[in-house]
Amino acid sequence: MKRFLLLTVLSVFAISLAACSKTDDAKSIAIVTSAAGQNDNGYNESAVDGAKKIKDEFGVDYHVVDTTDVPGALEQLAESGYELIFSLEYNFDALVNGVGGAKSIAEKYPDTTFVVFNDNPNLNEDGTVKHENVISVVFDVHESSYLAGALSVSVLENASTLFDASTYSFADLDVDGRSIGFIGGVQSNGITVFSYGFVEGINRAAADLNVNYDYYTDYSAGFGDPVSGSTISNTMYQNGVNVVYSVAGVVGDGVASKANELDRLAIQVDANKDADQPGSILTSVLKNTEVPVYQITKAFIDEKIGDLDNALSYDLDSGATGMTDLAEIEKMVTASGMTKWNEIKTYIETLATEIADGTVTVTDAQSGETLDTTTLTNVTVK
Amino acid sequence: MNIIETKNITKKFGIFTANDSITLNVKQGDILAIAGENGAGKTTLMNMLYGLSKPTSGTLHVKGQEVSFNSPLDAINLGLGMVHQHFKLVPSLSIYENVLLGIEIKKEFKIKNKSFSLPFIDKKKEIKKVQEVADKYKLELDVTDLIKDISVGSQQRVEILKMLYRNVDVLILDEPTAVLTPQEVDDFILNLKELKAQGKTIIMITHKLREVMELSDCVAVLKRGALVATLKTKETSEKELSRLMVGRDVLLTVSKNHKKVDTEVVYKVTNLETKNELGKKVLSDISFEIKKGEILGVAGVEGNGQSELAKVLCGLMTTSNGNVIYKGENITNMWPINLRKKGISFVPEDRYVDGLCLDMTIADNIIAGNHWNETYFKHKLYQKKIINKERDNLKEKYDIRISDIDGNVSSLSGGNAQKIIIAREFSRNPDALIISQPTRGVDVGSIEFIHSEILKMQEENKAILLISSELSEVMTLSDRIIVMYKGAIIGEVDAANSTKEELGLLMAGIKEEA
Amino acid sequence: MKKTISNILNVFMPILLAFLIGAIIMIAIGENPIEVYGILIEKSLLDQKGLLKTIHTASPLILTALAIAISFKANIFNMGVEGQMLLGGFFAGVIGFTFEGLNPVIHITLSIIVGVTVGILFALIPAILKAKFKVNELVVTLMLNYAALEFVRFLAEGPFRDHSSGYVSTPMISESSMFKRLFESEITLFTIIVLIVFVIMYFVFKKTKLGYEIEAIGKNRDFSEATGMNVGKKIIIIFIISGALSGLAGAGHMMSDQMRFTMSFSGNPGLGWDGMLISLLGMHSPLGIIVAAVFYSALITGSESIAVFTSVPREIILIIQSLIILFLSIKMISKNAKAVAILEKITNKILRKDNKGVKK
Amino acid sequence: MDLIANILYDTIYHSTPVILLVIGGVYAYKANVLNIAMEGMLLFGAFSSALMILSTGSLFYGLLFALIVNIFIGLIFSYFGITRKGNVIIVGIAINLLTSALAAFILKVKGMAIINLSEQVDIASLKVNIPLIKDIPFFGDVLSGHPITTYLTFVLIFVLSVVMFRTKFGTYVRVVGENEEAAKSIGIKVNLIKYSAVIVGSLTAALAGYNLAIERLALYTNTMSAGRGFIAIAAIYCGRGKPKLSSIYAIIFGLAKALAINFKLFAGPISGLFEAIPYLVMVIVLLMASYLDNKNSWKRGYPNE
Repeated sequence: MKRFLLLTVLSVFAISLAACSKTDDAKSIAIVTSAAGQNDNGYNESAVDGAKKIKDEFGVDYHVVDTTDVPGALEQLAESGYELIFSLEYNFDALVNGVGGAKSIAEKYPDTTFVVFNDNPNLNEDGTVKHENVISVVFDVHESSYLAGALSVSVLENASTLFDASTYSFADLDVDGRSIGFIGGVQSNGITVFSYGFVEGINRAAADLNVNYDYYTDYSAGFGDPVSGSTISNTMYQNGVNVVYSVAGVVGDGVASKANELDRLAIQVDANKDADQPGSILTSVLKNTEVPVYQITKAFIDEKIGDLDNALSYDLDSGATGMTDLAEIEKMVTASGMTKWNEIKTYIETLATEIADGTVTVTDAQSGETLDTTTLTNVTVK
Repeated sequence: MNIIETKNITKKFGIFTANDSITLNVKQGDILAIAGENGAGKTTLMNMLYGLSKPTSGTLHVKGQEVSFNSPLDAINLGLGMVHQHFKLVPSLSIYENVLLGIEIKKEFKIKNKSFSLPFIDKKKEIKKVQEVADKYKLELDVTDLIKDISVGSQQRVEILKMLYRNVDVLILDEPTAVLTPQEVDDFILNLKELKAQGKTIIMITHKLREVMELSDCVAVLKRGALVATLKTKETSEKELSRLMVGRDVLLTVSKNHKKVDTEVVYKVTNLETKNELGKKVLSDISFEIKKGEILGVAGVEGNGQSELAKVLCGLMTTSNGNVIYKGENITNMWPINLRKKGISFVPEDRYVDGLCLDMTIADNIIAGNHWNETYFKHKLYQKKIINKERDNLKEKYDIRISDIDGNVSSLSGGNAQKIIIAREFSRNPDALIISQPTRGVDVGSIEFIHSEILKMQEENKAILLISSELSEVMTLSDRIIVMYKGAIIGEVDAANSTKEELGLLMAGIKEEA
Repeated sequence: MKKTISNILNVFMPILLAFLIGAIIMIAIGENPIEVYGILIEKSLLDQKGLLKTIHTASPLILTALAIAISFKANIFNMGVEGQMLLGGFFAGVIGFTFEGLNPVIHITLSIIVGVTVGILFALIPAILKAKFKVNELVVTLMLNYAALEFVRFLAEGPFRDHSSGYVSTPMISESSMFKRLFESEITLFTIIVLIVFVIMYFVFKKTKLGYEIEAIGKNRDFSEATGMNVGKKIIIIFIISGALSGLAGAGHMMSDQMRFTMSFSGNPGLGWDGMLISLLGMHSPLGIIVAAVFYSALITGSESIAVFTSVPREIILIIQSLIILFLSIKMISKNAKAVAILEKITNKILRKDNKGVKK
Repeated sequence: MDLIANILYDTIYHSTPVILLVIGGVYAYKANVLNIAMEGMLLFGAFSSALMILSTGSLFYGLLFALIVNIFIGLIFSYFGITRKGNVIIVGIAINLLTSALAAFILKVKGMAIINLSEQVDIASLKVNIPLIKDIPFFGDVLSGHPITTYLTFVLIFVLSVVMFRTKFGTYVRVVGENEEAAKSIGIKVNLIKYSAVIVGSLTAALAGYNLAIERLALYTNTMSAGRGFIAIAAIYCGRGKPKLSSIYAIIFGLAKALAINFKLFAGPISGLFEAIPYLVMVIVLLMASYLDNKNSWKRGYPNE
């Protein structure tokens, strides 16, 4: 018993000594991850990959924080001297506006640059920038989703040419197989932006091929439970859906495993997960946080961070968003189907060019646009 | 030959010495009675003999060998069996399953003369074997009956059967007659004499001196953990034994003057009926009235509806039919709080369940049931000073012996705990009292006190319902007695002019033809 | 004396042992526990800002702990504090963002009333099921927690969604319904409200008829019924108070800390569950609860600092917390243990010295 | 596959882990030990089997490891709840928190957010297509194509029911729960029986975890138990600890879940509310069971449960 007490007293002393002697690191960056955590095999992990790359190249240290108290962590990090902090969680109130009459964190720590993702909360009503030390990053995922939608239709319509008959067991296209599904974690602009682009892409390809598609959606899968992904996608697949696109974190892993089980197709999101279930994942729509983390940190090292725009938008060309190189699905294509496959790839590239030059505009829910369903001539939204 | 010897056996619980250096010899084929007040250490001693606890010091010898029991199983294997005061039976199982608990017979199958046992229980074989033993000792049991369906007397025979089946030579019986009717007690005594004749040794713990005198060969008296005397039964008397147990002369019965009671009916019950969970009537057509200054006794073998009657009258159970009228007002199915507000007091049968809260202080127990009273909770706030004063008053008045006045009720002995209930309920100046088993498990001295308090309430013209399975208690205190049998009133007698035998027949359900 | 010493030991031993195991785990993964615990203590208790944050974090926890305590004390298992808190917080938030430009006093009062009312209403479901139909409240409240979570998720995703937000979230509450920060720290008026509620509850527990009846019901339900304490009615009252405290906790957490409803509103394992641990630590007594709440929220704020300043997963604190509960469930030290006797001697010596000092 | 067949298939699918928890959990219930640690045992069963399969690639080792680890958890629960007589509800909550914290901690230390076993486990190949039955229209769709544990589960309902009512062990469990003193007086080792009863539950919980994480999804996540342990407790309560009856309540939950999921697709905006239905169904079932139990009771007051 006495030993216990002694131990406590001693440790308290030792602790106080140890804690007081923390030194400030020169130039080091911090990444505050979203709830999914730094090992999410996607969104957060690629941001960390960006930081790793920086470290390898320039020796700048990085620190990753998994927290439930994002404002608290931002404040503590800024307080202890970090000058560049990436905040991947969707939580801006305290940073940009301040709550409960308190000063905003951005205002309190003007020497620190904060980078936020997926939205631009840093604007006043009149469109001017609130804080010069806040940079917002958005990805044009609606554009990449558009390509994924078009790819899905093209592959389904040509499945018999592309693949060996035994590889997949698609629902008969002429019965109810012209169906594609979308599973979202929640009903929010951050999610519908994927769905709208996707369905527009489906519509485009369906119109080009003169067929009609059904579109199933579910926006309540959450982000944490692959089981729900598995069950929801199961109902979809059982109802004739041949491709399911899921934008719901690890829920997508459940969808992909269901696709593998039933020999259908799934589309993943965020990072390149094509190899997770080889052959069952048609493609992954990338939201590659590695690119902005790398670029912004580089600017920071070069002391050019002030030159950066306060709102950065990453489009298809930037490499921060887009589809994967389709290498995994290509392995499934038979030799006789290669011609058709290359045709499809070219078609997708054409679409990408059309988006780039403005011939095609895709609805961007991220910036508040809503989908006009009357434009969906060849898709029935279920 | 001594079949059991204890040598300086001592058992301590912390600083409390429950058994102090007890040396006792039991001769084979004898019936030994161990007498003593509650808390004298009888049960502690028996528990050590039966392997339920281990002595702190001293040794135990069975058939000349020094032994040390780790569990009851060891005791049973050496031929010692015990029947506890509270039966250790599983109600939802049948008699034979209870008897064979722990020594089940498994199914076997044979291949070429070799037998293998299966994990399943062989019910047929079990029934046959247990029935054989029951019949051999003439215990009159159908071993396939469920325990919950048979009478208390039969349950006791099951407990005995359990031990006989295990071939024990020594039977230890803890307060065996507490739950039996006078007739059942007579049968029971015959049963024991039969067992003795077959060579079994019997040790019986009891505080009923009549049975000690009637049954035993010798008697050991315990007091406060120590053995104060070992006597040959033939050479002693009830009076001497009671003096040894209590340490002073005790009035074994209080005297009651059967005065003429008032004619004003205070409490009246008509056609009362209630059912158990299975929809079976446990009370049927109960009607009686109690006049001012009258004690109405309710006798009967336990389990014949007395508990349910008390529960219904206390508001803890509802009726399916019938009415309760108190001072002309219908109070049927009122909640306990309202009954109390009307001036009815209750002494429940199980004092540690319904009567007291062991983990609360004495003061808090004293105000329970009166807590609606503004005096104790002025503006709903706890009036500590007033409450403590009340406690001190009652402690004085009811001679409650308390070592730690601010301690919990759990620190009190059975008698003093019961006195707290008596003090609480009697001091409220009620007009009617429903009293159940007021002296169960209470030491002789306290019984005397409680009885005189009840009679005092009568003097003060209260209407009293006294439910007790202690026949002598009902007979000495009541003016009239109703006897309950299978949930109904089987008969009513005048207390002054009835005999134990007459009541005993009624309790057994035998109604004399007029 | 012995009892007091063993009681104190029985609270501290589990904590020490849990931290010891936590240290062993950290050493096993190659981290320095002294550094980690150092940050934990320094950032949550020794640093002024951290201490105020700890107190701020403790505020709703004191309420949920009291909500648990009042029900556990009566031997009623209201495990639904979490759900009641969620709903209370959610609807306080709805009032918060629906109105704009109200007088802050009116707005805050209105939000609190709604939060408390919703908490009460939701607590009434298990209360009535228990009181009228004797349905086991433990299982019902566990089920209802999940139902409540799904319900607020639905509301946050559907009818009350913040359309500009990228994740499940309701709009931010208006400025007029926020508790203002005090002393340039995270402390708000809510903490003061909590302290007032705490004093009231202390009074209820220790000095009132209700407190007396709750104690009796908890210790012997049959006795309470027999002596006329109408247990059914009391169960409903206990649930109402429990629900009101939970609702207030949720409303306060919304208006002083979160400002909008997200799916991580309650944290992990959740304010209701945290409250249970605190109540256990404090042995269901009001004073114990307040000490335990500060200790516990120091763990929470400290664990965030661990996440920020070290590479040890924050989950280490969750492990330590659950170990504390596990060890608290039993009496580690009996009244008659040797250690108790030794400590008693020591304390007696100290006390005697003091007494002498006073006499002189 | 048409909708009804789909719903029935899903009912079996969702019932299986809950039934497993129920038929093991009834033993502790009957022995008078309320084991709300089932939730944590389920989660840790899933976690430990997934972890083992990840490193060895062997399903058998995974299951074996889960069983061993869960015995260990059962022992911890029993030690605190039975030997040391801690409040079992508190011990249960502690175990639930501890298991989820440990799993999350270990995953983080290993640098993973979930355990993905798609390389080690091929779900499709784990499904058993029963010859003959699979060709019967409708019934084939419903009854065939489940993993082996599912079939085992339905067999176990009857096996564990027989064990409960026909064997020495089952009898002892019931005796201990009904009258501990009686058990002690004839030398039954009460604590041993209670320990065993708890461990039966932790073993079936390991199986349930294996079914949930490995056979169904080839995945482990920290939230995957999703209250199924508590659902099982509710089912046990409703069925008063009778294995078969309690299993029926577990199936009712499975049906509610299957209905909710299958109709969600067509429900439009209110589909989110469907997630709450299975839990509310259990509350209603509890209410009905309790009503039936107390319908004939003339007693006032509330038993301490």
